[in-house]
Amino acid sequence: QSVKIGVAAPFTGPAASYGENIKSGVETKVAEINAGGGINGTPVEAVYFDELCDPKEAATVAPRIVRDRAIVGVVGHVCSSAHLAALPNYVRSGMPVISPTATNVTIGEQNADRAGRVWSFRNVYLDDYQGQFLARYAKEVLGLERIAVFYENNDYGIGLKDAFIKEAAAAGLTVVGSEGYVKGATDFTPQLTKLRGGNPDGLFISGYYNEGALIAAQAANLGMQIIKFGADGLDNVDYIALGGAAADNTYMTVPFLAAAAPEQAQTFIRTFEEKYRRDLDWMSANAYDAMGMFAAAVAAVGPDRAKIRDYLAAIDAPEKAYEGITGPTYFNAKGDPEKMAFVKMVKDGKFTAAPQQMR
Amino acid sequence: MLEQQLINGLTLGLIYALIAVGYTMVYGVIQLINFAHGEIYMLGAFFCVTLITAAGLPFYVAMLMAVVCCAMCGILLDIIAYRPLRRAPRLAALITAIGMSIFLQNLALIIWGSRSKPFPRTALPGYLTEQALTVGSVGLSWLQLFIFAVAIGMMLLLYLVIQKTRIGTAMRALAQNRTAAALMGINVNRVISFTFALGSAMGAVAGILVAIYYNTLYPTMGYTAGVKAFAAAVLGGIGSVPGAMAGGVVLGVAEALGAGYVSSLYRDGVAYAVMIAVIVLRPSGILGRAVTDKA
Amino acid sequence: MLELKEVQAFYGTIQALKGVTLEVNAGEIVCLIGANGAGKSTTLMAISSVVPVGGGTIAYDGRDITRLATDRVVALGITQVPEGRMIFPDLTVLENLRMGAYLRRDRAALKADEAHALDLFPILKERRKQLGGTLSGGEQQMLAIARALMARPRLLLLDEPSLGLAPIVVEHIFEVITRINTEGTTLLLVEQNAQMALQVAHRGYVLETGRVVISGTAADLLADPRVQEAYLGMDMA
Amino acid sequence: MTPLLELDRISKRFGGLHALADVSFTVACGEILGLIGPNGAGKTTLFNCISGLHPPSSGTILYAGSGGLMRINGRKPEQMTALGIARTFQNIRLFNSLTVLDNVRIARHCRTHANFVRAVLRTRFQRAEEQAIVEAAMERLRFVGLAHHALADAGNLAYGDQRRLEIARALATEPRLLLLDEPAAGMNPRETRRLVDLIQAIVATGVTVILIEHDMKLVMSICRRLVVLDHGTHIAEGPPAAIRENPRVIEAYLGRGAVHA
Amino acid sequence: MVAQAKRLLPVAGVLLLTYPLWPGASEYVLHVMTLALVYMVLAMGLNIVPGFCGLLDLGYVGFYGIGAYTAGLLTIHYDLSFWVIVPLAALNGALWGALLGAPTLRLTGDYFAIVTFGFSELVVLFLTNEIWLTRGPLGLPGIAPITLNLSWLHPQWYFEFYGKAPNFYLAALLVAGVYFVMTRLEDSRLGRAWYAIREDPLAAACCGVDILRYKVIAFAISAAIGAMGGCFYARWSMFLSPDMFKFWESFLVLCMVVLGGLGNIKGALVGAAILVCLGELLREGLGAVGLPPETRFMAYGLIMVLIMRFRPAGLFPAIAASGRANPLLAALSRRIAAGDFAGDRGDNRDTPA
Ligand SMILES: Nc1ncnc2c1ncn2[C@@H]1O[C@H](COP(=O)(O)OP(=O)(O)OP(=O)(O)O)[C@@H](O)[C@H]1O
Ligand SMILES: Nc1ncnc2c1ncn2[C@@H]1O[C@H](COP(=O)(O)OP(=O)(O)OP(=O)(O)O)[C@@H](O)[C@H]1O
Ligand SMILES: [Mg+2]
Ligand SMILES: [Mg+2]
Repeated sequence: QSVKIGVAAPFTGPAASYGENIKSGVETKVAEINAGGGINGTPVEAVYFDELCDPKEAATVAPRIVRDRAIVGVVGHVCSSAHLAALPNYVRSGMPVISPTATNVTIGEQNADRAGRVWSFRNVYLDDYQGQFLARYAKEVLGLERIAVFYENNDYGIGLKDAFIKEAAAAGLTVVGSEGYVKGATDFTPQLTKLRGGNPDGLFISGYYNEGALIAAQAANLGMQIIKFGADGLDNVDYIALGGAAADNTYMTVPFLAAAAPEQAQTFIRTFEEKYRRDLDWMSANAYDAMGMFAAAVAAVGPDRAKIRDYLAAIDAPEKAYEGITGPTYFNAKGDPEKMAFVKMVKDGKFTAAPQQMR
Repeated sequence: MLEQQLINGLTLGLIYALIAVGYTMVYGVIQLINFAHGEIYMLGAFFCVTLITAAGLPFYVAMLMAVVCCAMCGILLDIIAYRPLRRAPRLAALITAIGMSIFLQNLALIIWGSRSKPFPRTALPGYLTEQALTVGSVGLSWLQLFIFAVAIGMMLLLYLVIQKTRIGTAMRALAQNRTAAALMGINVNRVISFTFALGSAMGAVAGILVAIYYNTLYPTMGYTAGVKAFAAAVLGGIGSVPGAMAGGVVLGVAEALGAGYVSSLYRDGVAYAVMIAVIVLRPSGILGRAVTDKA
Repeated sequence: MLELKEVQAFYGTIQALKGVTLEVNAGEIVCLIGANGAGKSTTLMAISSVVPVGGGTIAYDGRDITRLATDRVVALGITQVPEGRMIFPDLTVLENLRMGAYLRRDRAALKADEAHALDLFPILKERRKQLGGTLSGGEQQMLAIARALMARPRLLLLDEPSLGLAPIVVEHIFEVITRINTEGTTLLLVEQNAQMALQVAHRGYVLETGRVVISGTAADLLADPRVQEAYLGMDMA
Repeated sequence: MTPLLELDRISKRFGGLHALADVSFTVACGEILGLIGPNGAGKTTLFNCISGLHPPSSGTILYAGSGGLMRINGRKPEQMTALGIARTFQNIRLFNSLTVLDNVRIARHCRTHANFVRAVLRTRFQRAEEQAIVEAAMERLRFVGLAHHALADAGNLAYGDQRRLEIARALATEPRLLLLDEPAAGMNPRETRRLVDLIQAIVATGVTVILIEHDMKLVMSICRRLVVLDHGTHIAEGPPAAIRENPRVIEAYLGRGAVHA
Repeated sequence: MVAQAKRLLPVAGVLLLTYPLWPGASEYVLHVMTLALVYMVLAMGLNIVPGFCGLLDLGYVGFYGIGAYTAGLLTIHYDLSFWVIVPLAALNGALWGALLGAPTLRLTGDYFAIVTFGFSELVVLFLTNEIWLTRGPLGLPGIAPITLNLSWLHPQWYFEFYGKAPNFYLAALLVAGVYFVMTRLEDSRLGRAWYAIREDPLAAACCGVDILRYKVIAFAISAAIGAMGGCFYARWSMFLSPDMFKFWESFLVLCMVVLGGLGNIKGALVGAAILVCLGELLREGLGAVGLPPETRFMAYGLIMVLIMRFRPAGLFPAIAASGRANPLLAALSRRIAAGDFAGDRGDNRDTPA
């Protein structure tokens, strides 16, 4: 017998690469636990469910996961909309979930059952936290004045952008233009051409690394040699691979910095990079930690969904925080995380810690 | 800014046109909307990159070989999937096309993984990565010029093939009455295979150009491009090669202008709205001929 | 020259030919008559390999062509003017004619043949730039015949050439038929207008529900009371 | 003689081609008018104009309605059908994958009324109407001799039967004017004879018929009056005997051989 | 084989209807079955346009989306009852269907297809971008489940369709209703007019059918049914996002219709059931034989190709099924078999009608 944890993510379709990230994080953690003799002697098994980041698929997968009594927790979903669609199932049938990536603010309002018990947690920052953080960082640390905003037209991009624009106004930044794009787009020149007209000195890319890299590259082609910054969505080696030289001078908030990471993280990073032959990304790191939290919960209260939920809900203060590789994490009453952000940048084709961090 | 947007739109439009031509040709000959065409386009890019990175071939050689491979894939696709359905209802072939498209896309996903890949810049001839000219704020890169030249050249070539050569006339004849064409001594299957090969080759070229231009390729790239190109083909008058070209350019420019002046979020919306408007006003597309239904 | 032995053909489960045996000798005009649905067109289509042969053999110049692809059959010199004309509607009259000569390589002679074909049917000359699909029924029929002649066939299969044509054109077409025959082309002719067909033909076959029921020289058939009653309409008011 | 249809200088152009040029003639109630002319003369085009498929480029079509002659150009085919103008097609156009009965039932469309709501609720009205439709359709099928094939697929009928089904379908619209476009094409003499009987029976019920046909024996035997078109123009009109002798008609259409036929 | 399957179908259907009552009934299976029912509604609705009228419609999901969002928004903002929303959503769908159809139904073949496709993309863009109304990509969470409030009759009669089984039965009811309407339309003056248009529009016009009008009616009814499906879906899933109404869904529903047999109502039901179950079976089955989840859609595509290869006309190809159950025709067929009309075969035409 083994302890089963469900992993719901897109493994096919346009968002499949995010699923791959999640899978590698989870796989590493599972291997690590099992190598250490499992949880109190029982091996852990991750069961993967493909949901294409599609709400309808997610809503179908959810009861499928719930049906398997051996599954005591779910790491997922990746996309907020899929998460929201699956949520009613988890809440109704009492299944604890930790999403390593779903950042939409609304989730915190939909995740409690009628008794007020929260079933869905996440160890990723919310959109508004990062958005606000970035606005202040741009003004105070980077010293920017005129910002062009380019956002992906999905929950993540919009949430982030809205928070940023709001805070930017408060911090005294000028937003010279705000343009959107859809997932999977490859041509951003029209929007960039338009943004260029506002003479920005900074470009806020509110989206993910795939498109972000192309945006950086196409901006460079249009002669926009400006500072780019974004949130954790940009944090992936592919950003540099796809963006090439244009990726330089990009700042991004990340949940953890290898340099600032605790000792246990260093081993993890090494194992990960050896196994997958690429730099660690935050999605994998968060997934690794989410899996870790479940492991800790099962170790403490046994493989019981309700008890695991109670265990997770009880991690509600800094002193009770779970010490993962992404730093200490604890949840507020809505199941949302309280974590701090680090800033990382691309310099000479490599990720390094930004010279100046901000509290 | 308008000039820049027009150039951007034109580049995009010519690429759409190149893909659309493949749709239009196959449609013209066997009245099939070959939805798997977008996947051939994707395969073109992946073959090319794989040949460069894995086999270490120089760019032009890799490109040529990728195009040839795709042409063969097109022929295979026809033989395996569509030929058995020649006499079947049209929609059966359409569903088969969709099925093949899903199959190929997911096959690519398994072979190459889902991550976006960059195009190996270092393999490109140096000039392709440079800016050709900059007038004021308007820039035009060598790459864009290369795309213009290749796309327009290929389409001219294709037009000549269809209008002037024997096999081109055979394609047209076949399109109108397959039995009659056979009775003229035309080897129907061979001409259809030729059509697929030619269309797929154009698609592959487009895929490679896109991969260079945007410096990215991923297994699902065929879907959006395929859908847009299909729209372009219909917009131009489906079955008409010059029409596909016109449709592609109109769609590309509409998209760029839409993103630039209307709303970047409605960029596709503007393209589709223009398309609907054109078709409603000209029910047989820009260059399509009206169907005369003789009583 | 052409020999069919017990040829059978099916459309799905329907058997359209139940064993047709007939032969065409070089230089002849052979006429095939029969009621609607007797299988006349199917016989021609089986010869041209458009309809697959389900049994029996077809030999041409002693060579078995039963399973040859349509374009190979055409290459051997067997051309068909199919029922319903099958004009290419979006090609011009001239282009249609040129399609007829698809397999020919002798460019020089083509021009002459083209002129010759247009001389046979002057109306086509007037319409040569018009699209095939916009021609009237009769014009299309003439175009179909002209197109087939462009292939310089040795054996021409004609399926109801007089269908829907004005009397003057019918007359003309039968003249043309005799003319091409005397110029050396062998013809297998399917006709509803049995009266006229038998007048130009050397021999004839009567087909009924997929079988040959009567055969003989044209004169014999014209005199046969069964033929007269059913196909010649002697007692027409 | 009361006119049913009056054509006044009808012209039809396709691009540069004058398919019809100033064609005028009158059709009387209850007659069989033969429309002949060389291929491409514009006969079918004229039918298309009258039945509303291709509105004429100029000229007037007058049709006897309830209040005397009225101008009907530019009306749509279904309106023409409702007025009582029905037609058959030169190249048979049946609803091939439907049954013979359904082909005729569809033609009852313009004489019936049941709508969406009634169809869903199957009201008494709707059921009665359905019954009536089947009866009317069967009556037409018996009339043309196809009743025993009522439930066969139309596409599977023998050629001659398909032609007669087209006529039955046209009759089911309760026409006052029936346009027959080469009904005997591709028929053998025996079938043609049955067709002649059929057409005469139709006229006997009071339907006016315009007949396009290249079978001169047929035309000459059943039409009292012929109109001859050539190159879109009206070149002759009159009784068969006169037309047969008309040199212009002989030259353009009949040919020398036919004079003695 | 198919004939046997046909006879077994109703039995299987009834058995499946009792599924929620079985001991050990799984929520997951119920969810999938309910989803299949939703798609059955959609497939029957779409079937009208390509199946009955012969027009390729690639934008059906647009109406589905319109219905779903109409329901979602009306529930969230006005808290209307499901039973009020259904007709409203259907009306809204029909309205859009007619608005889109009227100018575009003149178009022939694939031009029409591409316009419908463009329309559905515009709908998705609208849903995505008009954040003030639809919350755009953030989705519309927290839609209340369906309730049946009869407390004005009896204070205890308040019922909430929460959980799987009640929704399953509601969906089944919806399917039954649509099926009933479709079969009645199929064998009616309206249905025959549609068939005529499918077979030969020109000949249909000459038979007195106002082609444009009947096309618009077909399109509107089809849209209304799509919207109804969307309406149920919204209240059942309790969450909407524009991603749910992508082009792919149109394809999927079209595949169901073609797979079942174009123009065949039962076929649409079977097609929907097969494609929905296929996806799930592959999810389970491929995992069981040790294939990674990535192969699922590859197999899905391949199976679609194979089905079309061996049954190109769909599983139930009967097209002219119009009213085989109709007693009028049954009587007629008996009379023909009895040789009642044999006498009319001949040339006796002395008694004209
Ligand atoms: N495509 C087809 N599918 C099914 N049955 C067919 C098809 N074509 C012909 N048939 C059937 O095959 C038989 C022979 O048809 P064929 O066309 O050869 O007759 P025909 O002698 O040429 O008649 P006609 O004088 O009408 O041209 C008929 O019963 C016909 O119904
Ligand atoms: N839709 C159209 N577009 C262009 N030209 C047309 C069209 N319909 C008919 N024509 C032309 O109009 C002329 C008259 O055609 P029509 O079909 O009326 O001839 P017809 O008298 O019926 O001849 P037939 O006896 O051969 O059927 C022809 O030259 C034809 O090419
Ligand atoms: Mg025939
Ligand atoms: Mg005509």
